[in-house]
Amino acid sequence: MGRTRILETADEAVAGIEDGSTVLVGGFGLAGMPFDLIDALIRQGAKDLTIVSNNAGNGEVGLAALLQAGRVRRVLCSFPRQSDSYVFDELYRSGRIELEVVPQGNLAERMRAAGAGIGAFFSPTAVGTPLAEGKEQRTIDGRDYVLEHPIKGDYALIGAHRADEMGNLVYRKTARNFGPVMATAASTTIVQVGEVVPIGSLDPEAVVTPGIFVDRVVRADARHYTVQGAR
Amino acid sequence: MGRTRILETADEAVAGIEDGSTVLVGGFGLAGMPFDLIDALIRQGAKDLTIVSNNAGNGEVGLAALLQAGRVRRVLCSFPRQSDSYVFDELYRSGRIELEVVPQGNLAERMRAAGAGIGAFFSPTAVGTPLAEGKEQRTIDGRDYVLEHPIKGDYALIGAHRADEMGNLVYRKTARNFGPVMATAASTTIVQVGEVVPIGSLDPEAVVTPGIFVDRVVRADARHYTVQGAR
Amino acid sequence: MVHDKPLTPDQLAAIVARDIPEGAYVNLGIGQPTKVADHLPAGSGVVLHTENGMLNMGPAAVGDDVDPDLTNAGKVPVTELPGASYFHHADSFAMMRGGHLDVCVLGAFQVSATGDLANWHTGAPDAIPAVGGAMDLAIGAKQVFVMMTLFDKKGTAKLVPECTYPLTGVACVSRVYTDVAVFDVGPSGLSVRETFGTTIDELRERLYVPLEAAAG
Amino acid sequence: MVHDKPLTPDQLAAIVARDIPEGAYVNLGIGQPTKVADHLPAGSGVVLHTENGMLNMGPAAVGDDVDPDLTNAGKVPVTELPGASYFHHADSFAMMRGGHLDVCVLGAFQVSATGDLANWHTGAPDAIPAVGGAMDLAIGAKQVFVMMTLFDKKGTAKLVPECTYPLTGVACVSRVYTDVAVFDVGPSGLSVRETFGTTIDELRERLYVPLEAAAG
Repeated sequence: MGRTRILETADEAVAGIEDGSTVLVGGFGLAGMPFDLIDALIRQGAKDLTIVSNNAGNGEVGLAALLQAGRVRRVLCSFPRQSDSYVFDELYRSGRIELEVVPQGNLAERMRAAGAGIGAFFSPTAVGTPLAEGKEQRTIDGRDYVLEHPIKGDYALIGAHRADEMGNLVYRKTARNFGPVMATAASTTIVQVGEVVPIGSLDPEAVVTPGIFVDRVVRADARHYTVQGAR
Repeated sequence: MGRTRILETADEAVAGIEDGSTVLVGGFGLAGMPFDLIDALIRQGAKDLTIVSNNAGNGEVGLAALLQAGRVRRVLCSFPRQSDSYVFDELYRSGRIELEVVPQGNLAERMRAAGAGIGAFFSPTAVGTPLAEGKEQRTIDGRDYVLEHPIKGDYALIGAHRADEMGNLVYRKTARNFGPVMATAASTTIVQVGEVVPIGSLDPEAVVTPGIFVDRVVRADARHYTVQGAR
Repeated sequence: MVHDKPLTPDQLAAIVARDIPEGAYVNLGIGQPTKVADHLPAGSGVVLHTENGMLNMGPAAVGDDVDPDLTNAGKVPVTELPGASYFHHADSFAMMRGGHLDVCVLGAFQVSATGDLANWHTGAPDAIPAVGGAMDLAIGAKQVFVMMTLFDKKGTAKLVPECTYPLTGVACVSRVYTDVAVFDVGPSGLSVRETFGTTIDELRERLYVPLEAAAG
Repeated sequence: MVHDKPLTPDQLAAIVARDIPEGAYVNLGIGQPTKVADHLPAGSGVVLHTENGMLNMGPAAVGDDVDPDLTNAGKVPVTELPGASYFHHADSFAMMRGGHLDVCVLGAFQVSATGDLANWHTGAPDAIPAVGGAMDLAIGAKQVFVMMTLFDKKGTAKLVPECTYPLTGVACVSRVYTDVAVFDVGPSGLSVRETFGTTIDELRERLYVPLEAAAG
């Protein structure tokens, strides 16, 4: 049913990601980060990547490891600087990585727009701040807005709790974060889940990401790192 | 917890709706239509209303009864004409009601924008058609779009399946339709549900409308009318 | 199966069903397109979307299976297949507008040589305008298939140089399935993929649009 | 309780908590504002939002309650209260941007006399810019409360005629809670609601902004 493929290994799941791709990477800090997919992407070797993610890596795992491997040309994120973002910090200060800082809500809404076929939208966030400089502004009904454009991914790598064999997804607690939005915003969405269950096992009322948004699924044990840092 | 009030009667639930209000009314045809709230609104007497709903009433129940009572000045909907929309048809042909036809997806997205604080958005729907006439157009990345503005309600009347005592809502099957969007788009959201359950009874992962969007809840038996008409 | 006569509505539905890729996500418009579901082969893996908020919709409900909370976009009671999911209208139309559906099958009053679609309004001055999801569907899939008779009851062609009825969408139709021929709408114009009981030359005589034979 | 000395951080948190209406939906920013939760009275019915996708967040998790899938916006493990709900980031920020939260409590580097907020960047040229949800929070509630000391360690006022640090939001702050006074930001300027161990006249001497006494 549908066209979601359930794969055996994370390496199969990330096959074909081209150099220069824009990759949306789920997770808020470490919660919901698709560690196995990122590790497989490092092995796969794609380089010159643009990464869209809320943060720019913690410690030396997950996204930080991808950055450390020198595969990332550019990062769009809301909060690169954290107590343990030293890998990113070093790359940035030495001019080896580009950064576009996007307010967290605009980041989510711009990806939502990409997935929803919206050409652009007027957001009240960041009006009058340095992050609105150079952007079109408009007053609508007495309030000021900035025009924001979609962020579309070639690939999304996200983590979820369970998938059924059609690719329907449910998440767990605040690890849901960017996953459902990124799944809609990428041409190819690749998901690692804790469990793959038979079709009919998920409550149709509680499916968060319908399988239409999911191209590849691989099961992987959750790896948890609790890091307390600034957002 | 929160500020949702659980009320005993539909009459209490619709108290205070002013003449001239814009009221978002849930339901797709009859599925999800909040019959008890509409009947109470008829008794309550508010007039000169602007109604936003997908259809303009079926038979002589629900929305059709409100129209028949002469309380509605203007309707925004996607599909007024149905096999059993004779109440609306008669009012429209005799010039006693105004109509703005909005494509169904733009109707949903414009309410979503109202609820999400988006000032306006570029939609590809209706480009080059009579429904885009007079609207601002723009080509973005080679595709044409029409600028659409939010539709905000003073009140939303919607139906849901269950509410907990904080106003968290779940829906049932395709009766979900416009409910979750309208709940976000109105200053005051009033909900009729089949059942009110204690706090903690709903799965936090499966709540569709969080209680923050819900002002008043009343329990009412579902009334079902199966009408087969054109959409 | 070789068809050497104009197709019946059921035969036409079967031809459309044949061309829907395995595992595709598909929205079938109200009316004739609904019939396509009956002709999808077992195991096609096709998943039906209904814009009122559901994926993996099943066949029409009968008897005790009728549930007023479960209808399709035509408000006809339907059923739910395993693996279904429900979502609200903004999410449902975001799914369409965002280009996530593979195929949408629609009826039409007219289709132009460049793929413009007219299917919501006859332009009659006394008609009550009603668009529903027609304009969203027209731009809401990777491929938009139209199903219609090639001529109306008076013999007037519905595949036209330019639509005379009010448009539903511009350059949005990818393929036109009719009772006598199937047309691809491409950047260089219309090409005929197959004919049923007619020939390209006969079609050229009756239509006011340039026609190529499809390559391959 | 009468405070005749500057407030400790905990006393300030208690004052803010006192002013949050019963049943309000509230987002508490990272740092000092988090403390406000500890001072909300039992039965206040206040529901906490965390912008990483949750309503009815509970206190910080300790011991076996720590769940890496359940954190607040500061990425600190927290707990879930009965009646909680989870949602994705676009829905969470739509909830804020759409004005559905009653109160947001934020820290600040500077607040201007017209309610401009600076709390994300010191303007230092070598700083790595990082905004997180600060700009969304600044415009994301019916009322935005700022909590800060009125003066920095060098004695420079943080309530200023115009912010010198890069802005987070324009005219977005409704009230400023400090260790020595609480200020309302209104259309006609700043008014002093209460003072702790100081007087309006003393404040007028140390600040470069016009101050009114609050009415009533």
